[in-house]
Amino acid sequence: MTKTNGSKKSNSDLLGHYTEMRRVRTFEDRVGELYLRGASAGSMLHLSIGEESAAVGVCSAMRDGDTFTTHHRGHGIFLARGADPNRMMSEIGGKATGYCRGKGGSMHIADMSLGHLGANAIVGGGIPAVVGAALVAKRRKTGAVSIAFFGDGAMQQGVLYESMNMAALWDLPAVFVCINNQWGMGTRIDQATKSTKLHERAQVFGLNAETVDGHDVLDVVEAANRIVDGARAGTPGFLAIDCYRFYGHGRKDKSPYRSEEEEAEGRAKDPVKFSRKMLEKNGVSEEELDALDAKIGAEMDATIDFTIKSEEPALNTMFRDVFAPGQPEPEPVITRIDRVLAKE
Amino acid sequence: MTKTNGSKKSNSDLLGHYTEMRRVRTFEDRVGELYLRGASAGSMLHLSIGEESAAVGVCSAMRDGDTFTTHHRGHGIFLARGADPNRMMSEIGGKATGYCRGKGGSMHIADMSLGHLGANAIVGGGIPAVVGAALVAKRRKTGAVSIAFFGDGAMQQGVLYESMNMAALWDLPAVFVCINNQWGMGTRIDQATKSTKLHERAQVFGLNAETVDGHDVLDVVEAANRIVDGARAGTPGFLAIDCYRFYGHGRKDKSPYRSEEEEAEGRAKDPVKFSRKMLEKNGVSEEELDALDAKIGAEMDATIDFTIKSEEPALNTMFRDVFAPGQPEPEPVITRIDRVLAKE
Amino acid sequence: MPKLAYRDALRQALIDSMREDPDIFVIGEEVGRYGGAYGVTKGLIEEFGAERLIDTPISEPSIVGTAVGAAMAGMRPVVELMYVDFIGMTMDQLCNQAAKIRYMFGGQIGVPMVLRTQGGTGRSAGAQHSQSLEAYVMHTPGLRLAMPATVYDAYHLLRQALTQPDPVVFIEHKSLYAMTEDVDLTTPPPKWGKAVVRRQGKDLVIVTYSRQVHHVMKAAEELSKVGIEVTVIDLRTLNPLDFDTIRAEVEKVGKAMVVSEGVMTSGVAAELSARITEECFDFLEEPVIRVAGEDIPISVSIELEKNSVPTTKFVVETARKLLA
Amino acid sequence: MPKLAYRDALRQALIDSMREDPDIFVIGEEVGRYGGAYGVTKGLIEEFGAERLIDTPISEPSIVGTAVGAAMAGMRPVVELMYVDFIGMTMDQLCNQAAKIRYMFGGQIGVPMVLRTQGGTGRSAGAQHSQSLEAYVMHTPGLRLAMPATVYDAYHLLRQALTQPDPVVFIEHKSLYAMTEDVDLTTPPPKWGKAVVRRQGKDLVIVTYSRQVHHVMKAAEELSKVGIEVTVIDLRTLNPLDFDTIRAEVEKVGKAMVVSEGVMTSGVAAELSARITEECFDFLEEPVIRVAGEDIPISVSIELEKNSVPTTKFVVETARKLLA
Ligand SMILES: Cc1ncc(C[n+]2csc(CCOP(=O)(O)OP(=O)(O)O)c2C)c(N)n1
Ligand SMILES: Cc1ncc(C[n+]2csc(CCOP(=O)(O)OP(=O)(O)O)c2C)c(N)n1
Ligand SMILES: [Mg+2]
Ligand SMILES: [Mg+2]
Repeated sequence: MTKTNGSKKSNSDLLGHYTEMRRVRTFEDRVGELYLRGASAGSMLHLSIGEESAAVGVCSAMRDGDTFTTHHRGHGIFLARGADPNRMMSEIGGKATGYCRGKGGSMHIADMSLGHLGANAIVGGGIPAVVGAALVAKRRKTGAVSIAFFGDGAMQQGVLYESMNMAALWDLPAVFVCINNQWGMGTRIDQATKSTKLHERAQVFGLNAETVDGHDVLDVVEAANRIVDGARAGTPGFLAIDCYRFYGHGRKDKSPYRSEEEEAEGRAKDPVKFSRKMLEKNGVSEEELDALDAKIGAEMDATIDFTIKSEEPALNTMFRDVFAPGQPEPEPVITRIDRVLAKE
Repeated sequence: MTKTNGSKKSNSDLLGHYTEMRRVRTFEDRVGELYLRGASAGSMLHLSIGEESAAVGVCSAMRDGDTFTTHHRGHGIFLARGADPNRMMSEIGGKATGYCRGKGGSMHIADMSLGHLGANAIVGGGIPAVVGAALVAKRRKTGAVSIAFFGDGAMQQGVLYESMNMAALWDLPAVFVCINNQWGMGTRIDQATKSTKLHERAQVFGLNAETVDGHDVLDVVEAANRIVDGARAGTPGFLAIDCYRFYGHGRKDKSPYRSEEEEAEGRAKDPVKFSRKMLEKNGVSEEELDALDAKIGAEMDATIDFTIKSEEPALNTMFRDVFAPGQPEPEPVITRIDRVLAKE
Repeated sequence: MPKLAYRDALRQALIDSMREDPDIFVIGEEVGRYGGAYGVTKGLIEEFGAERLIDTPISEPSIVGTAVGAAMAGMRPVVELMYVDFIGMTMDQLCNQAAKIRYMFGGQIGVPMVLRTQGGTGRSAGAQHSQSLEAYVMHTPGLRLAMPATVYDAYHLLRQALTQPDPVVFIEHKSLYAMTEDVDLTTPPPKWGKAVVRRQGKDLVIVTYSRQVHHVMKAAEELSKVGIEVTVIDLRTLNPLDFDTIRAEVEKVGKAMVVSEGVMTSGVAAELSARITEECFDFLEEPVIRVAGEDIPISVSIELEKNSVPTTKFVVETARKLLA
Repeated sequence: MPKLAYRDALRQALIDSMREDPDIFVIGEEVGRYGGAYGVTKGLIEEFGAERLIDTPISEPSIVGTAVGAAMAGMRPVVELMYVDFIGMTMDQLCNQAAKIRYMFGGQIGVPMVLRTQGGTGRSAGAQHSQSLEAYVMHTPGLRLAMPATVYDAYHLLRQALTQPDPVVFIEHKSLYAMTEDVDLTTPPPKWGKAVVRRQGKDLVIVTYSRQVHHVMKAAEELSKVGIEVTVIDLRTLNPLDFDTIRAEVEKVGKAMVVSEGVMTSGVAAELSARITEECFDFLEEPVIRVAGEDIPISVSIELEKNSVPTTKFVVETARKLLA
């Protein structure tokens, strides 16, 4: 992704964003499929369908060298930032070819070469790391920002306020992005807090803070560029992006706790459909878009084959990477027991 | 303490507040003395000199049945709420006659009969307990409030925001009182945060929130009554009380990190002196006030004798109160070893 | 006898205790409307209402702290911590506050709360959702610790935990929720703090708890086929620890193994091993063998996960080697 | 040889390492202007500036998390956690993040940070400021753990910790800061992870670490007067654990005691006892004796505090009983 100029006028930008969003959407569809085929390792798969504009919009403001962390619903962000969908899918499948060699899975995917400091299965767990990464960026004058992505649920984790306070105190190039899909598992945002104007909670700590509606990716692009640019210039930022979690919390959750009307209303704000309509209105043909979608479909189909064909990690990799290469590996229980029994 | 009407006009109220503040001031002086005489158990003694109006002002809004927790600098609050200074001092001395039988000390003093759910040596550690106590008060319709007292340093602990959010979400009779003495150890409030309008951080979570200058105890009384009454009526509150930590962080700290000018300026806002001057202006004679001060001096002198004469806790109390009465005590290491060796 | 699932026994225990004691309430993420991430509190909100099934924001430190305050104020909160892996953010409230309040305050008051949570492997949930962290709890004075292995114990231990005067950490196992048993809950349970001998044998004593009871029982069956008879002790609670039962059995047999899913180093198995050696030294023909989780994080890969903790096969093989 | 205090040796180690490695910075409460609650970083801000001695708000979870991020971004943070007792609020960042990142991410990156903190009794600081919580750390895969007992080791272990590729928890003892030693820091140190035999004897091996080394050394002197000769092993690091040294000494002598200030149950002493028994069973004439902290919180009362953890007297008496 390269940085856009944030203008609503550019059709080619929009096409780029649409493509990215469609890739996320299709990838997530395939994740569900992998799961249904019993080939996903993790029992916990959180799809970002409905949140594509957040991922694509914010990533549009990022540059080489920027770093970020994500929450448990981070596939879309990573993909929008340039991940290899094969290695993503096979990581989700717990395979040796995955980004983390099958150890991390969906909730612990990471890629240092893209600045992805890691997804996190702890709500709020990845937030303070960006303060550290931003500190280093500032110290080394790299011009980089560090961005924490998290959900509306994490707005109720104390560590967020500590981190925002530190970022503000030290004028760090850090950005806190709340993807407000309205739900944290079965809890609607207004059941978790009385304070639903989320950006106010960042403002009060001294951050540049905004809320943007995620329906139109171009709005997100604009807001994200403003906030990220501000952070690069030394004022940490916060951006809440309103969207909707189209499906259940996890792949299996049927969301019985919310109404069909609400879901219909939420899904009506589909950022992928919306940008497609915009493109059509601006004169891109249906055929062209269908062809693009089909190409993406094929690309993402291939990730499933890739995953299924990939090897499981070898059993002896189990003891690897607890400590750095060159350090002795932890001794397996069996070795210890055998030594004990050998003495007899 | 009974509830005042919060009017600035009543001289007898002011005399009452003055008396309480003077008692706190004198008690704290004696704590320092105990320490210098080597008779205090704890190495960590945090005096609330300069903060008397916060203790007395907020306690003036409390009623029987209300509960509270304090931070590590909580002597004044407890005293203003009606503590027995002898049992306080002997607890600080680690003696068997103390509130906690010498186990708790200055930072872990508590008294259930006065609703004191405990001082805390963990910055922010006592904050969420008031959410629980307020929850119970609301459930049982007791009309009680629960108040967390803490310092400006705790404004940077995440647990505070979680607790305020929960209190607001559930409309609890909880109050969060920040005694802003400008310093947390060697860190001035503006070195800990860019967001020094502390009450804004509570407002944004949906609390009734104010900042009041602690110079005039009557102002604190008024503000505290407003906030506490609001909480009783179901809107949790937050009150920041501006004051100054007259001396070091602990008894030994000489505060080399701040200037004499600053200290002089801070100490000029002495709430005890100010209220005495007000009383004099209102016609109370110097002699009367001197006599009152002397009486308080004698009362507090006695706490030192009481403490020095008090017994150390018996060694066998060591294993008591880990679990409830009637439960077996943890087995001492020596008993375990002796049993092992007896087998030989 | 009705077939009952572990999950449903836990729910029944909550229902029965909540009916008896109006001061009990449940507080945690998704405990009310959602019915709990593992379904333990499903439907409870209908009987007991939102006042007694309190859905919280995702604020673990403050949830536990709220329970501490509510317990001090006279009620009996049951916190559901969705995963024991999140205990890290609550350990100040749990270990510095709940565990120490009675002691620090000279016995003035206790903190009768129950922290229900679940741990262990088996769902390929990765390094931050699969741990067995009971050793942190067992090492903290002032906390009780229960870890039921059976449906019957799930019910009765939770019932008993809800009468304790002190904080109880109650760790369920994520792989047991769907397990069913033919169970008569009306049979009177062993006293709180008592271990149960699940099987008697003359060759080896295996001390274990939680899900590993099942691995070990299966191992014992297999071993029996080759003529090795194993005594299996299910501890049920790690605090109180029923050492009398362990001692009695180990002294009879002279060989002991401990099996724990938690990481081996400085874990529960270490404590059990050290104590057995201390108290039964003259009776031991062999060193106590520790079978425990590997000293590594848990992978999401299904194969790696499975082999990171004791398996039935591993227990069988180790027992055979020991008795060879 | 110059007389140096433990506190000053630590400071010197920071200075020397920070001069060598511009990526090292210190971050924590009061580490800069104030110079550290126990004075370890006093004056450092003058040489290294506020950029490398970062005073933080009182936000422990986020401080540790910040260090994790900075380490991943290529620097080498040294967190000062004022008291190990505050580790409870940081255990998510320490144990779920720092400790597991290399593993979860398949070896892509490590977290070379040092978390300096201090623990133990001796200042009548009460239940929340006097604990010995190293067992939590030792039980967590992915963390290194160093606990220096001497001035020399305070210097060299910290120097070595600051070259480790993985997160190191470095626990100082609050009662040792003022202790001085005649010490030549230029003598080459033992390798990281090696234990040191501080005294050789034929009658009993005592394995210990941190402040208890001094209690045990004093005990050994007293015991020597009554003809009992003790080998004293100072572990220096608990992870890596130098079991080879322990094994070699225990096999020579046949009797072992472990001494730890941490609470006995499920603590470090349990691990050491279990391992010694496992690895040296045939050499052991007596069960390994565990001397450790009582299973209780620490009181502020000076007498209760002192007797809550092993004393020299207790070690002497126990050794005499063992060898009677
Ligand atoms: C510390 C912690 N608490 C609870 C959970 C369980 N949990 C996982 S996701 C989730 C909801 C998160 O909601 P939100 O932050 O809005 O993210 P979303 O799932 O909507 O993307 C919860 C409660 C967790 N993983 N970590
Ligand atoms: C969690 C925690 N972090 C750090 C400390 C060490 N400490 C004790 S008091 C204090 C400063 C607190 O400042 P503030 O909250 O303003 O209270 P004050 O001392 O000014 O009354 C610090 C850092 C602690 N006790 N607990
Ligand atoms: Mg959400
Ligand atoms: Mg302060």
